[in-house]
Amino acid sequence: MSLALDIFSVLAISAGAFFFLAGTVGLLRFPDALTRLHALTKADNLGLGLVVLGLLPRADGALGALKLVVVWVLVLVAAGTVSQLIARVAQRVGPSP
Amino acid sequence: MPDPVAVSTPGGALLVWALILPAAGALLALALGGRHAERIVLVLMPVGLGLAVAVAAGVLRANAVLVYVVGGWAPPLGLALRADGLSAAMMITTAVVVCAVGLFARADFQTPQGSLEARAPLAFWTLLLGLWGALNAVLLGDDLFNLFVALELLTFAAVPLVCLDGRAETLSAALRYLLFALLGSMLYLLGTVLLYGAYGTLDIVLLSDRVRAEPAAWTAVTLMTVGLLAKTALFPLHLWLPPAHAGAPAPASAVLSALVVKGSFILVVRLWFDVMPGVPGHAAAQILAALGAAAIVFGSVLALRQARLKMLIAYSTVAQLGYLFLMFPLAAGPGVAPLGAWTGGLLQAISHAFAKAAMFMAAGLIAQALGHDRIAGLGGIGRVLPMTVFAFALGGLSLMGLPPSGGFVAKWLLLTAAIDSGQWWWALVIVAGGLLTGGYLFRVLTPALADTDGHLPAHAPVARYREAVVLGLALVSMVLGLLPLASFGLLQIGRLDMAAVP
Amino acid sequence: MTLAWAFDAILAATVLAVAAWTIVARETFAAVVGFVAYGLLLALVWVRLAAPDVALTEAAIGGGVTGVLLLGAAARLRGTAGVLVDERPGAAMRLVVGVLCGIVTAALAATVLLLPDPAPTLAPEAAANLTTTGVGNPITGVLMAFRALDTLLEKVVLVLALIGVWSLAPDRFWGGAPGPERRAQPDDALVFLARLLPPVGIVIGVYLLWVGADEPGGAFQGGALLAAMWLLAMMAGLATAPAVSERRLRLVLVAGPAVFLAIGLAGFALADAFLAYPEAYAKPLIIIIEVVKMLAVAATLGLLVMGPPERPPQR
Amino acid sequence: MSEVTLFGLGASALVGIGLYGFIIQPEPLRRLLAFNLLGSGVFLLFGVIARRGAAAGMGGDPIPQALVITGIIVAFAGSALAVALLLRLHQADRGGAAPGGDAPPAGGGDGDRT
Repeated sequence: MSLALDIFSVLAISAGAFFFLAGTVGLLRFPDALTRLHALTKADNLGLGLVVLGLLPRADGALGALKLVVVWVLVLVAAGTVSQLIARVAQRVGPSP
Repeated sequence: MPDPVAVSTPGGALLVWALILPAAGALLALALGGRHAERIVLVLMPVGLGLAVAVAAGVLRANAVLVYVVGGWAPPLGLALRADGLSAAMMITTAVVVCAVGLFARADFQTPQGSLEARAPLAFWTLLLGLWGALNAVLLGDDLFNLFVALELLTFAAVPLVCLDGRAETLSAALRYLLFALLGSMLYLLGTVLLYGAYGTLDIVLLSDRVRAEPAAWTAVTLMTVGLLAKTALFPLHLWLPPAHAGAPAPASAVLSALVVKGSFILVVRLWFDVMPGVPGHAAAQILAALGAAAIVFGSVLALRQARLKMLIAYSTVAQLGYLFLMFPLAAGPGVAPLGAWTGGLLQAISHAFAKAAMFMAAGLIAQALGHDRIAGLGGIGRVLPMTVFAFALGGLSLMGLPPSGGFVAKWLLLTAAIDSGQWWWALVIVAGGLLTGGYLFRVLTPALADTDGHLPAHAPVARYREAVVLGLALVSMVLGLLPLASFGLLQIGRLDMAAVP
Repeated sequence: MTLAWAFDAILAATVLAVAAWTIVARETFAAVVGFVAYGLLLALVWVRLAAPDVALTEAAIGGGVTGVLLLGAAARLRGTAGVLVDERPGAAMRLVVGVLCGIVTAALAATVLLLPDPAPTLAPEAAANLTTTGVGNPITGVLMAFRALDTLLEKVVLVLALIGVWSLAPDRFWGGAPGPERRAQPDDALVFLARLLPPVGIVIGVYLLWVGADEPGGAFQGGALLAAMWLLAMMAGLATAPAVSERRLRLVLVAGPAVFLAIGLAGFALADAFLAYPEAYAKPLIIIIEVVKMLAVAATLGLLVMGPPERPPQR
Repeated sequence: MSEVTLFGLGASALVGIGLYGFIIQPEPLRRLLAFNLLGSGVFLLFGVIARRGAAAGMGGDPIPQALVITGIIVAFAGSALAVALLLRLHQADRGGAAPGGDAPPAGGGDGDRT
C-alpha cells in the first residue's frame, strides 16, 4: 500500500515540477506582460496544487494535510488577486516589452 | 577557573532607575503629548541629576564598581548593569549638559498658545528624554548586544533632532548621518557575533578573562572599532558630522556634539581597555592615534576656513575628537604615566562636552540676536551680548587648553604621558592642535570684541537667563581645571585592564 | 546526507545570486522586487538552520514589512530626479572597494572556519533555567526573561523611531493622519482580498502569539502579521489611517513598553529584582506582556510603513 | 564541510556583497537595500553560530536566535526612519510641501534667515 502511495507522490510531484517549468518557460518566451501573467499564474498554481497533492499522503496526520491545503488555497487567492492588479496596471500603462 | 558570578551590589538599584526614568518619561511625554512633555522634562531633570550624583557617590564610597543583575539571571545567561568610575563621571556630565540644554531650550520649543500640540516641541522634548536614557544605557551596559541596542536607541533619538526644522539641507544631513550610523552599528554587531562565536558570552567582565590574542579577536576588534569610529566621526569617517551638527537647532547641536559622539567613543575605550586589554597591540594603538592626529590638523584647518559660526564649531568638534584618540597608545600598559594619560583622555572628553555645549548654545543666541551666524557679520556682538561672548571665549580657552581650564589639565596630562613614555611626536601634535584651535577661535573673537565706535548691530532681544545658563556651563568647564588632581581618582575605579587598581 | 547538502548548496547559491543581482541591477524598482524574493529565500535558509522562530520573523518582517516599505518608497521615487545622489564611482574606486570587501569576506570566512570545535554554547544553561520561567519555547524564555532588558529597550527603540518618523511631517499637517487622501477607487480585486484575508490573518496572528509560549511563534511575528493585515485593509480603503494626535492611538503605542516596564518594576517588590517574575506567576505575566506587546508592535510597524502625517487635521 | 559551515561562508559572502553595495551605490534607496543585505548577512552569522551551539535537546543555541529577532526589528526601524527621511527629502527638494512651513521660530537654529 505504502509503495503505491510513494509512486503516487513521486508522479504528482514530478507533474507539479513540470508545470512549474512550463510556467517559467512561458514567462521567458511570451511576448508581452499580459500573456506572461497568464502563463505564470495558471501554470504555477496548478503546479503547486499537484505538489501539495503529492505531499498529502506523506503529511503527518490530518492536521498537517489540512495545513498544506490551506496554504494552497491562500496562494491561489493571493496569486489571482495580484495577477488581476498587475493586469490592470499593464493595461493602463500600455503593452510595455 | 570558574567564571566570577556577578551579584548585585547594594547601590545597584540606582543604575536601573537611571536607565528607566528617562525612557519612562519619554513614553509618558508621548502618551500625554502637548504641553506635558515639557513639564515632564522639567520634573525629570533634577531627579536624573540627583541619580547621577548618587551613583558617583556610591562608586566613590565603595571604591569599586556598582553592579546590578537584571531579572536575577547572572551573566552569561542574563544581563548586568555595571557602573565604574568612567561611567559615573560621564553620567554626571550627561546629566549636567542635558539639564542646561533643557533650561536653554524652553524658549525655543514651547507649545504655542493657540494649538493643543505642536510638532517640534513634542518631538524635541520626547527625543531629548530618549537620548538621555540611551546615553545612560550606553554608559551602564555590561553586555555587548545590550550596548548595540543602546547605540541604536541613541541614533534614533539623535537623527530626528538634526532635521527638526524640516529644511532640505538638514534633511539630507540627517539622512547621511543615519546611513553612516546604521553602517557603523552593523559593523559593530558583526564584531559582536564573532566574539560570541569564539568565546560563548557577550558579557564584558567574562569576556575580559576569556579573550586571547587570536584571529577571531583581531577581526572582531577591527570591525567593531571601524563601526564605532564611523559613529564617533573620527577623521576619515567624519563627513556626516559638520552639516548635521551645524544644521540642527542650537540646543540639539549642543547635545549632539557634546554627548552623542562621546557615547560610541566610550564603547571604543571599553572595547580596547576592558574587553580585550593588550590584544589590539601597540601598533594598532599608534594607527588610531595617527587618525586622531590627522583629525586634529584636518578639523582645525577646515574650521579656519569656515564662513559660518556653527560650521566652525562643528569642525572644531571633529578636531577635538582627535585628542580623545591620542589616549590609546599613551594609556596602555602599567606604570604611572599611562594612568595620567587615561585620566587626561577622559577629562578631555568631559571638559570638551561642557565647553562645546556652551559654545553651540552661545552661537544659537548670537544667531537669534543678529538673525544670521556669518562670522564676517559678528562685528560688535560683544557689546550686545557680553555674557554670551564671554562664555564663548571661556569655552574656547578650554578647547585651546590654556590654564586654568579643564582642557588644560587634560592636555597637560596627555602631554606629560607622551614625554614620559618617549612618544614625543604626540606631544608635538597636542601643542600644534592648541595653536590651530587658538587660530580659529581668535578668528571669531576679534570681530566679536572689536570696538565699533558706538553703533551696535541691529539685534533681537535675548532672554537673560539663557545667557546665564550658557555662562554657567562654560564656568563648569573652567572649574574642572581648578579641582585637585587627586579628585580625578574616580576615573580609575573599576578598570578591568588594571588588575592592581581595584 | 549528500541530498540535503546539495539542497543547501543550491539554496545558498541562489540566495547569493539574488543578493548580488539586487546590487548590480540597473533599475531601482527591479532591485527592490528582487530584495523581496531574497527575503523569502532567506526565511528558507533560517528553516534549514533549525531556527523556525527566526524564519517566521525574517519572512514576516525582513521579507514582508521591509519589502512593503521599500516597494512603497521605490514606487514613489520612480522616475523622479535622484536626490542626495553622490557621483557614480569610477572603475578604479569600485575595484578598491571590491578588494576591501573581499578582504572582509575572507577574514569572516576564515574566522568562521577557525571557530572552536566544541562550540561554546549557552543552550544547556538556558534549558536548565527555562522551567522557572514557566515558558516552553526557549527563545521566548530568552526574550522575555533572561534578556528582558534587551526586549524592553528594543520596544522603546520602536517608539522613538516612530516619533522620529512623525517629526518629519510639515507643521501644518501635524495632528492629521498619515498616508494620502482616500484612494481614488481601489480595484475591486484588492477590495475582495482585503475583505477575505484579514480575518484569516488575525486568527493566524493571535494563534502565533498564543503558541509562541511553547512552540515557535511569538508577539513580534504575530504583531507583524496584524500590521500586514491592517496595511492591506487601508490600501483597499476599507480602514482609514488614525490621526497622529488621537489619544487612543498614543495609548496603544505606549502600552507595549509601559506594561512591560510596570511588570518589571513590580519585580522589585514581588521577585527581588527588576524584570524578575515571581515564581508562580511567571507564565501569566509573560502572556500579559506579550498580548499588549503584540498590539503595540502591530500599530507601530503599520504606522512606520505609512510614514509621517500627510493630511491636515480635521478640526 | 557540514552545511552549517556552508551557510557560514554564504553569510560572509552576503556581508561582503552588502558592504560593497553600500559603499558603491550612489542612490540612498539602493544603499538602504545594501544595508538590509549586510544586516541579513550578519544575522545569518548569528544563526550559523547558534546552529553550531545546538545542545540540550534544542535545534540551536536560543541566545543568538533571540538576538537575531531583536536585531531584525531594530534594523527594520532603521530602514523605516531612513525611507521616511528620503521621501520627505524628495518633497522638500521638489519644494512640494513648504519645508517646515510655519514652524515656530526654532531659536536661532538655522543660520541665515534666507
